[in-house]
Amino acid sequence: QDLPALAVKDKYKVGFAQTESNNPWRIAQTKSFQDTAATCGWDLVLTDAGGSAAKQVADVDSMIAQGIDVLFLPPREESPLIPAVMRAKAAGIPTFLVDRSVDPNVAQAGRDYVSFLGSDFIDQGGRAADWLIKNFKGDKGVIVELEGTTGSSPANDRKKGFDDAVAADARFSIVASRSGDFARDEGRKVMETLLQAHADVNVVYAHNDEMAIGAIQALEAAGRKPGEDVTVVSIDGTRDALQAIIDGKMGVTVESSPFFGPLACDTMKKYAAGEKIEPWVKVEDRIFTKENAAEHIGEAY
Amino acid sequence: MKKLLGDGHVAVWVALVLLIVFGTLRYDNFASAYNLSSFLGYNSMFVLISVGMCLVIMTGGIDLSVGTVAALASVVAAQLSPHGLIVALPAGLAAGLAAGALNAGMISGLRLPPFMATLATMLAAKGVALRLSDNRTVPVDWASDFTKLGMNKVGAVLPWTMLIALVVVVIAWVIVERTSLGRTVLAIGGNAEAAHLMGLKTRRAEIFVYVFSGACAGLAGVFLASGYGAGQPLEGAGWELAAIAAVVVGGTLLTGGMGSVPATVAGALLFGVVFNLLNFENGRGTISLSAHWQSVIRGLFLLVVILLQVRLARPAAKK
Amino acid sequence: MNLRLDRQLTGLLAALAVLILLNMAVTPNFLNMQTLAVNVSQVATIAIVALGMTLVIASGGIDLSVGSTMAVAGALAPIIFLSDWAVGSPGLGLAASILLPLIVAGFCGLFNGVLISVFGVQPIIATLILFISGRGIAQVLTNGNLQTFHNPSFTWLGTGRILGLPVQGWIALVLTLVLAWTVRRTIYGRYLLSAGGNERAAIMAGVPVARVKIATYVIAAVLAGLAGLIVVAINSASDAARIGQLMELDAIAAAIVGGAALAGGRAPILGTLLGAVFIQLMGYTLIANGISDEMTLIVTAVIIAVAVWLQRGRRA
Amino acid sequence: MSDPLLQMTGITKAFGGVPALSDASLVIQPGEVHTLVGQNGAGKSTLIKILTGVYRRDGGTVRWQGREIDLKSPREAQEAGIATIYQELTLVPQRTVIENIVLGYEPKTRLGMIDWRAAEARTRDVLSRFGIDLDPHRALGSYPTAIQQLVAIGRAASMDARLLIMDEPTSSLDEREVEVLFGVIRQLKAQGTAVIYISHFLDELFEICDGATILRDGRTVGTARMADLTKLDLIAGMLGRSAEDIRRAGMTELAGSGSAQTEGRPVIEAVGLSTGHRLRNLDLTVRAGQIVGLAGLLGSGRTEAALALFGMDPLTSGRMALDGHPAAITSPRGAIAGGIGFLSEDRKTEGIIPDLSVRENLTLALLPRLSRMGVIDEARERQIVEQFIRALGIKTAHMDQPIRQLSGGNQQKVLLGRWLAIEPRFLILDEPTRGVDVGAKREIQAIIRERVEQGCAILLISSEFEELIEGAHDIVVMQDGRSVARLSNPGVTEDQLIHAMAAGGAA
Ligand SMILES: Nc1ncnc2c1ncn2[C@@H]1O[C@H](COP(=O)(O)OP(=O)(O)OP(=O)(O)O)[C@@H](O)[C@H]1O
Ligand SMILES: Nc1ncnc2c1ncn2[C@@H]1O[C@H](COP(=O)(O)OP(=O)(O)OP(=O)(O)O)[C@@H](O)[C@H]1O
Ligand SMILES: [Mg+2]
Ligand SMILES: [Mg+2]
Repeated sequence: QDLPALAVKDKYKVGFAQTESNNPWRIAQTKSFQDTAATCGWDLVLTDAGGSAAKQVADVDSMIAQGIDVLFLPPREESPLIPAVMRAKAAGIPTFLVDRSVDPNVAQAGRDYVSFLGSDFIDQGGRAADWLIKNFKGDKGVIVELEGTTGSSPANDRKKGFDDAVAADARFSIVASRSGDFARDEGRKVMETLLQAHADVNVVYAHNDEMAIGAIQALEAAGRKPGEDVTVVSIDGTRDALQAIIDGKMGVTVESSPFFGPLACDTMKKYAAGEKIEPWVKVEDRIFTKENAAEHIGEAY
Repeated sequence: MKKLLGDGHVAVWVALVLLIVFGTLRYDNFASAYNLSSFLGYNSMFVLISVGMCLVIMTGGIDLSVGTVAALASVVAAQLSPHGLIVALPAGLAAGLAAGALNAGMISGLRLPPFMATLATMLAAKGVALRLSDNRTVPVDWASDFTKLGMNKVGAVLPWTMLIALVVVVIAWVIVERTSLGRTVLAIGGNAEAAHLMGLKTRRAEIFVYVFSGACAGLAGVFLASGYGAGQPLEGAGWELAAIAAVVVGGTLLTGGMGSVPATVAGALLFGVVFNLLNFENGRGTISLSAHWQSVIRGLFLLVVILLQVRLARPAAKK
Repeated sequence: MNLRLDRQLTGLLAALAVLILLNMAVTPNFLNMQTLAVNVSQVATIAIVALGMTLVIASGGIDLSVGSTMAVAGALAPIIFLSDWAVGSPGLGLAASILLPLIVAGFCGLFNGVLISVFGVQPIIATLILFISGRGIAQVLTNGNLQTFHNPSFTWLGTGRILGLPVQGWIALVLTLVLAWTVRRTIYGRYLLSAGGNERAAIMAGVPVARVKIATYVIAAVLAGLAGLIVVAINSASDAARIGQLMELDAIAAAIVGGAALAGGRAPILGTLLGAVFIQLMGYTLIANGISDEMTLIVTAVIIAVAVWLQRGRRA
Repeated sequence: MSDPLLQMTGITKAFGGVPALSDASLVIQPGEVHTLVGQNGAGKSTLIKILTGVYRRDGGTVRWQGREIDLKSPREAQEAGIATIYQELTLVPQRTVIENIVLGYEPKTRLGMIDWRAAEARTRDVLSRFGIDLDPHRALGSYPTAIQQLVAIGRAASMDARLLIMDEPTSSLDEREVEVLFGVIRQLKAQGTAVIYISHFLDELFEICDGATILRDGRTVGTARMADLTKLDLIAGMLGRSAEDIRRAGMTELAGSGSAQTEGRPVIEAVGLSTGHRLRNLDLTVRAGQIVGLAGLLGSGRTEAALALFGMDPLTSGRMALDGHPAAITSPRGAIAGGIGFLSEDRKTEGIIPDLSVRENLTLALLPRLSRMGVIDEARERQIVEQFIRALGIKTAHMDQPIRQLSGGNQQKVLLGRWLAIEPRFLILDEPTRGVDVGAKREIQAIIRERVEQGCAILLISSEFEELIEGAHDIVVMQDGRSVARLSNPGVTEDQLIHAMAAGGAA
């Protein structure tokens, strides 16, 4: 194994190259790393790529130049961050990918970087679909899908996971699939419009909770009853979504936790101690429904 | 020397040098070869689009499409990367040229306002990039020689991309300073109607600047694909503003008619240095700036540079 | 001038008519009240911001900071009405949560205006400063967090209806009429067009150009602030990172499609409203008819180019 | 006789349905200096622009050196051998003098690059022909209008054209430069270059031109040898009235504007005015009911003096009193509020708001008085504008026409209207009759006289000696930014004035 080793120290200079800070999920993730820095003995070097993969690589470069000990990297995209991973490796810096991975054909866990900590976006979409298939009562499901930012990997993966699973059930048809840019306002606008064109919609699948909430607002404004005549399923597990579930407006949200800090600290310590790290440290995403929403809302962001 | 720095555009050079000195003194490894070469590599793209933008702005126009055109070019280049640099580079460049020609056609042929014409191209280029790439980033072929362009360096420090960008800068500079075409570019910006009545080939110059800007964006896209291993349909957001800011900080008037190519390069590098400094500052751990504070600081920095420039440029302009 | 503008308006009206006819033919449920309400509610914010943008463009400037100003105002409102003081006295709290953000927005405009007319900074760069920083300030104010709330009286601004149509639609309409009148009939309007048409000549004719420009940026910023409040009200949530994102482009596009010229000197207010409606309706048509996102971009580009070409005045 | 060089026949052109030319023709022989005369708005500039491809004609034919041609752009016209100085200064103020002279025809090195050394040499050559001494590396815009005008002429004259067109080239030149220009024209003529020369200074026409074509309301109404014409014939042709009528009305309207007004109270008193802009030391008093002329060579600082009095340029020293009270005038707005008006010499950049209508341009300075609580009283506005359009004889389709569509002379009248409308106590007129036809010039002069008789104080800056000597009660002579002499009418002669301007302080 030619991965760089990590000495056991009290203090580490740790780089966290965030991709962007324009949504609550990312902000919660950053905060989680900042909080962990205090408890885990990190000097945290934090950068923000503002949504640009190229800038993220440049950010990683500047961290390498500053001589960090460890790199935590949520790669903005699968391919463009490979140079960053490779350069960190060349500089002898162990790298952990967080929440998204890189192209496995080029860079591999255990060889080029230590491990990928995260969940599986495709699986998240699939689980949302599974819940829907199991819990949908009617005999014809007319689905509107609100996609994330066009071209982004979570949007592509969450779409694939859901669409494939739903295709297996003849009751369902997706009548419209449209980007709401992961944002509440945009999700609402798109839903308002689609509702006019497809009055028979009775299922909404949103790639994140913000858009789901926007869709619920649109449904209510149009006089529909989300939760009763329209089933809303989504991904993330935000506080607002859990509240909507408690209020009976939303069916399910598949957790996609942003709280990576503790896991990161833990994994890094194990690695320093010489333990073998799995190439994919899976984050166990829970699923929030009416049954458990109330008990978890306190820990949601 | 005055010519080299760009007449009366001292402020931007002063600011650039001061920041570099500041960074070198304050941070370890700021002036290391590693940091320098990654800085130059990343900013080669911005130098390119800023120079393209500079010529456009000299005519009094604007090109909002540079960012998405670069993204489109990166997709095209990445898709053709298995055929090697020899195919992918010209292909990406051609994509940029095509977009530039489209802009030129709308602006010079149909007489659409540059703002709207290039806004349309901005949207269309993004749409085409997403379409071509099927909404995904397009991995390059790492086995081909395509990535050498973006990854390799001349000597230890100077990336090929920056070298090429500088060659383009020199070409642009010579065109502006020493050719009839370049002078016509400036004349259009000064007074388009007068330039036409003076019998200058205004249409040719107008077409030239948009095609040139498109070509610069296309080349930047090739650098993007080659240096970052992927065609990225979503990259390039906000590049047009970065380029405009670089041009203006370099002392070029948005109303056209005046401007300096070298000072524009300094302007582009200046913004790169600020990003780099902020990253290093965060690493010192004294204050950990959240991303939000960083944007506040960038704005303040821009304010300072602009006010400095206003102060320094005023007496010069009046004399 | 009236004749020329009227001809432009006619072109735009024709384009709108074509779009409406097309929709009647292909878009399901197009002719119903809810469709109208949806479009009105969605166009209102763009229209309100575009009105201010039209004035700024008429002065020969441009304002990139409108989106950030929306974010600042939008972030501030919930902070105010969620504060203990406002919870204690809801009436005053509500008033403050509307007025204070508008005042702060006005200060953003003042900042732009002073940079431009006192320091002589070029508008695109002067407003780029707040474009970059303003959103950062809004995020700092909220620590980047999404603020969600339940406040029916504030939310009315975004979800209420008057005569079956959304409140914000009426606001946009009233503002359009007021501004159209202002441009045509007041000294401010005349000064604005003079300052944008030929600044030096205006100064020499006694036009207080600096004051007029500052006022214009303040008006644009207050209108943007209002739009920010409306967005927050509709969503019952304020996300500083997203409020008003890319709004500057929409607003500029609406103004130019409506007949404004970036060189300044023209303020076709009614045209701007129609321009905003045109852009809104175009988006609606594409979404409602299931055009894919990437095709939407391409089609939008073509339509914008054609629309501008059809009613192109002189070059901007 | 051989083929004429140029033959334009039956040219028609309408702008948005309003005809500008209805049947214009023009014949130019090789090597002749030919003038095109007509009132403001007669269509002179339009005809030129059609010839040089700026506008497309609606009908008619153009033959050039015997062949029918259809030029589509100024570039094509230049390539065919037609060089033009348009009425609106068409140069690029931000660029250097060198560039403005060589642009489009730059000397090249073997590599195809501009040879700046040769360009500078050519520029100096051209400038020295006109006796101008300036820094050719400076932006053209930093020089006064007259210099810019000379540069434009120099550029056109250096193009080796077969036909050189000059649309009001002397409007901002003083007598000395006009002489230099004529020298150049004679030189060109000797080389076989034909010249079309448009000017509202009729004396110039008789001095330099061989033939004339008279245009009235877009129609060619006559063409003749200059030698066969009298001034009266020319005017009569332009105005479409009989020579008798004109003779009876007299030639200049400023003449004999009452006896010397030395007793009126001083409206404006300036002592030792200096600005950062080359105004060194100006003493000036203008009394109510008095016209004070300001004379001086090009660059003597007359315009700067006006700018200082009007609050455009901040004073570095000196003081001013208005109506006997010390006044600090720091902005045009303040000046206007104090009852001062200023008609600038540079109509295009300091006068018109091109997109606004005639009405809106005319009332711009008056607005504060036309509005209540910021709302304009449009009915009163229209009434006032109506009145001025009639009084000044402004030729416009309607008062809501954009001012940029008006001919130059008519734009000037609108601007004069702007200042008369505020009923100023003190009115500064910088070249007020520039580009105004003889008929209108008289009307304008009459209006000025009327205002003076009503007690208005006027500072008249003019490069026309006739206007100064006949019109002004007193003439202040400037040199290098200083007032060096004050001559009192009646009794000032042209020689005296020239002497004072050149020698300074002698009188
Ligand atoms: N671009 C235009 N649009 C509309 N009308 C125009 C335009 N250009 C000229 N005109 C009109 O055509 C007529 C002729 O104008 P032109 O400029 O040729 O007059 P001119 O004889 O040169 O007058 P002057 O002596 O005042 O320069 C005028 O009535 C003018 O208003
Ligand atoms: N022959 C010249 N060579 C160089 N500079 C000149 C020349 N003539 C004028 N200038 C410039 O113009 C300045 C003054 O111009 P100004 O406009 O005040 O003159 P003026 O007397 O008003 O003449 P006019 O009324 O013709 O414009 C001078 O200080 C100088 O910079
Ligand atoms: Mg004319
Ligand atoms: Mg003068």
